[in-house]
Amino acid sequence: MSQAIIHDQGYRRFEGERRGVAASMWSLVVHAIQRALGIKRQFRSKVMPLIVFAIVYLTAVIFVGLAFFLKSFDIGDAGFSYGDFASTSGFAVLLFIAFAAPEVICTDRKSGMLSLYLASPLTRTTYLAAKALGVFLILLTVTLGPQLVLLFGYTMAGTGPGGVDKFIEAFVRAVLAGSVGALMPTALSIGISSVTPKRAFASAGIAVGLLASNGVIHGLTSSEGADIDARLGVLNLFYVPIELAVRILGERNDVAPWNELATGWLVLANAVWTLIFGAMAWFAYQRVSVDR
Amino acid sequence: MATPVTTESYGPTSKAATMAVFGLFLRELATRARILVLSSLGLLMVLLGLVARFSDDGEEIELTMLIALGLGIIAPIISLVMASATIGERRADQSLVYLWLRPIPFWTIAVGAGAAAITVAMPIVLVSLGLSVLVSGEYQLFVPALIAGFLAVVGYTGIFLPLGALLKRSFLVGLGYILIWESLLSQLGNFFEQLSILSYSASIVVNATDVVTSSGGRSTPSSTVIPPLVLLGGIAITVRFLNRREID
Amino acid sequence: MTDLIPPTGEPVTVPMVQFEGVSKFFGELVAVSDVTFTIGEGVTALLGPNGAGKSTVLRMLTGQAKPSKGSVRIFGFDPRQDRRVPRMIGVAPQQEQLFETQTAYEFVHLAAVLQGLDDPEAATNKALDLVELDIDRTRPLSTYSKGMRQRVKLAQAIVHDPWIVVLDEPLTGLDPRQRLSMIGLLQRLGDSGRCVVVSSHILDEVERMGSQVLVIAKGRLAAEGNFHEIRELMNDRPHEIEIRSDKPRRLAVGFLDSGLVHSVRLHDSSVIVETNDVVKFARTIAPQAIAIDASVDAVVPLNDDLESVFRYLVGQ
Amino acid sequence: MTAVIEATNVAKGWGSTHVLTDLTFSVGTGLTGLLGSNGAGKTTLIKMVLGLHDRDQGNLLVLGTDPEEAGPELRMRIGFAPEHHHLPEDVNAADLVRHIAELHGIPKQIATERASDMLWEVGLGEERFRPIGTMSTGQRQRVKLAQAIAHDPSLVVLDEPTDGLDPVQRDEMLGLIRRIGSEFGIDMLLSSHRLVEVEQVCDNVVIIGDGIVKRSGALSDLSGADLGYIVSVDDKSDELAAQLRTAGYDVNITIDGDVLVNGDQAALAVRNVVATLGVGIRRFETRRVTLEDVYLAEASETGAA
Repeated sequence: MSQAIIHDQGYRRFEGERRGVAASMWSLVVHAIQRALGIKRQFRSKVMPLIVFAIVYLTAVIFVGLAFFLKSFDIGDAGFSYGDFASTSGFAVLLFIAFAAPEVICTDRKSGMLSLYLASPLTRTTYLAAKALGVFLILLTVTLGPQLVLLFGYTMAGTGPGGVDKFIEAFVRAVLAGSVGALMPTALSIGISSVTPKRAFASAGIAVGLLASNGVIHGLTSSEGADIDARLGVLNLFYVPIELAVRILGERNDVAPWNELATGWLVLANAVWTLIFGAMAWFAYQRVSVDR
Repeated sequence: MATPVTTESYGPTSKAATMAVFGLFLRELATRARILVLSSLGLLMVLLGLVARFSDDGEEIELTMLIALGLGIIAPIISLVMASATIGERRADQSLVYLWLRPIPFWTIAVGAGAAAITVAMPIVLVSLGLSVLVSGEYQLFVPALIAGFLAVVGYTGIFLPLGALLKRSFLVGLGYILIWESLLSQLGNFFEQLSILSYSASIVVNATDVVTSSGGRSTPSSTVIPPLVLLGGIAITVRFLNRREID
Repeated sequence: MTDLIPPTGEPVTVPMVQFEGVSKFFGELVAVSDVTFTIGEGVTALLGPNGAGKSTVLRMLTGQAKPSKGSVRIFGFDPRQDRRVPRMIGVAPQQEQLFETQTAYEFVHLAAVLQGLDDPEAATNKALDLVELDIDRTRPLSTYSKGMRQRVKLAQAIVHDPWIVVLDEPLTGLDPRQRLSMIGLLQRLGDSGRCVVVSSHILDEVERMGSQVLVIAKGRLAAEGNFHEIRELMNDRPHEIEIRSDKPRRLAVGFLDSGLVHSVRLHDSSVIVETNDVVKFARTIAPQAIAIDASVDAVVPLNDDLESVFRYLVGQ
Repeated sequence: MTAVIEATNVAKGWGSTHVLTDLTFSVGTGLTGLLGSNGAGKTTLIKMVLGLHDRDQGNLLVLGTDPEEAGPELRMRIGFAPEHHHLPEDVNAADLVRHIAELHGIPKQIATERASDMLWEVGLGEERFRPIGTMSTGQRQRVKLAQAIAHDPSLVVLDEPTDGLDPVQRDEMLGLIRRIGSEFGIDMLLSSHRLVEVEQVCDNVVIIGDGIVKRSGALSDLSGADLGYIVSVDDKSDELAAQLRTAGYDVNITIDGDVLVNGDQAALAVRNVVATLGVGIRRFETRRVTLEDVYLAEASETGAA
């Protein structure tokens, strides 16, 4: 029989070493991703990400399945190429763009979390940077993830790139294209979300903004008989990142204005839009008051 | 000792009450940010007029854009933003009590709010539709576009005013209504089409041209009468809400 | 009771506020259960723990909420049906939101207009002066602090000089000085024949108002009336009084002999007695002390304050 | 002993309005109450302590560091509970507290343990997995307190921690704060409008007004001075006052009708006069300077609201 002990249940000090600001930022990144994907939240919050995942990953899996069945098929001819996928999954990705940033940005202002965050080791800038990284990673799950599924699937089906060096090249292209597909939309959605604490307004603003600029620019540049400069395409907020991703994948959309627009303009457009919306968010957050 | 209370003491005249409510909401709605954002939406409409101008089928293109974008998206979204931000917003932030607890009939609140929403939404919608037509050069569409825009704002306000009062997520529901009900279900056939504001406003412009389209199909008289009736119905529902519901 | 003059006919005497068997259910949840009371002129404090149903009672009083059972009458009118009732009452609700784009002046002025006042400008200025709000006419309410909002809420509630003023937690967010002036203002309103109903958690301040109280606990009415009188009624709960003296032991013996005291606790320089007849006992302290040449350095009732009464009534 | 917060000639304003003009004070260990009228600049001061506002001039040291220069590192060791009750509705208390602890540099597993510990400490052990949206004001205040202490800070700043609580909840909260301050050895800065409350739990106070420090120091030094006796009788208080006055005592009558006596052997005189008059003593005690007296004296000197 051992000696009887009554343990002290009092306050315990934390004697360990505190992690640095970088770790604080990373835990905010993880938190943002969990929040947007509905992890640790009720089922209601999981519906939206599940639908989007279902659309993009199921499509990718079906493409791969077809490749297995029709051993001889040429993915390019069949319209199943990496670039084709990037273009057609654009609308599912748009759902995510319109939903993710408002979910992780606007709610903090409405729910009072922002005042707790700013009283933590984060600053306005590091807070925003962590949130942006979170949104970027969330978008990567739908811009890069399915591409990798395609790449590995096609390779296993025997229709993928032949040889290790080709595979590595395709892999690098997929990563680059996925990142490009997520980068400018991250800036845009965070920029728009930073001006309102209302999630619905931000989501509507992003969706309407993307769709409307796509509609108008597409309408302007593709209407027959109209003689409009292809460079107007850089104003198509929705398609500018997608088209650049498609080109990184080694393909190109063969419709106006893209068939006439040089890749340099696309790179520039992506960079400039990213900077503009990034600056918009940064300035908005330097000024936002945290009474709540 | 207190002096007696008389039961004659009552509130302001209905006109004064309506005007005061109208003035309040007008100022709340007409913020620079809101007008700028919504006007930029209208600017798209004007830019699309350019497309029509440079096309061979100018009239058909402008007509389609008037219906699909102008009457189908811009007018309802602007009406939604305005109408749901009146009573609905005040209910959501619990400040509605400062109107509800006044000795005024409830209809003055509903009418004042509806009038303010229409007053702010109307110029943005009419200017963008009108400018679009002028830019496109299809001048014969000018007057019908204005009338259609007017009726669209009136009708949509009639829907979104009570929607805002009744529902918490009125903005999202309203957006869903515009994008799903009005745009998709109304293409399911004649019966469903009658249930969309768009079919009435679109008919005004369609009936003014010889173009054959899938939109429209309502007669001009019914198109003129139904949207105002919808507004009246919407106000009635709002009054009923104010009468029956509990106010925070 | 106040006289009410109908447009034609003789004045009738009606209670200002009357609750008759009022219950309120939210689904299965009983928020307020079978409550009956009347409130007349003067300040009445509505007390109770959080979640006990205070706000629900106030919202039924103003007509914002509908009783599930029973009737609420304001000067005999049903506040859910009769649009004249808002003319008779002024309400400052608990929520902080106002019409945020307006200035304080515009907000109160709108209230004055909607009340149908003949001179809304004068009424607005008067109300803003009464609540001691030095207004900046260009500053929107969205920039106002909690304490300023409280005063704006009060101003819009009294701008039409109503007979009944209902205030839900008007003291929170005020600093000590503002609280004192708010209490003074409420007392003056009560003294002028208005019926002022205040819910508050700040019991020491309510006690200062020396008001009538209405205690709600667990959805039911636990007590009503002057709180000193309520205290007197609580016979099953003896008064505890601490008497500090240089001879506590001998004093204690004397008190026990008097028969008014049924227990004493001795400390180094004080004695704590329990008595049910506090009035009689209070008169024996000084003579007892003189009889044995003991000093009386302090006489402190230990459970007579509103807070003790409140704790006892709400059973916590 | 090093000061927890040390301010020297701190000034801060926006544009032409000077909220704080010249603030000099030093806060030692223990619980410190921060008092001041609305708009006196309490919030501004708290934000400067947290390193969220830059000051216009002066020196400020918090836990020995300048918040302006090392804000993030300093905030690692500070806990903060804001005044507002807004918290994310659909997050459960344990997740929120753990998240905030992680942000303050606590490794994930330890943060999870500590979040659970702290929620038990504040009395929310059984509710720790409930969404905050379903919690009452009292429970939210406790969640706010738990998230402020979960990362074992050296200094905790609480802004109106008892706002919206009923008397029973308030006492429990004050008990918690007192316990955390003394037992846990965490220094605290507590802003409050309830002077009684500050008197109950704090060791030191800082009173600010008109942009400067009006009074600061140990609570025991500021209040407690003897003002004589206060007597409340059930009848004839006028006669009591008159007789005491005749006997040569300094007598005043308060607004509540109580008699304030000062002078040599006053207690004895009161005992005798009360016995002669045959009235009952409701209350009789020494009247000491309260924090409210100190506060109101400072406020009325300037007449500022």
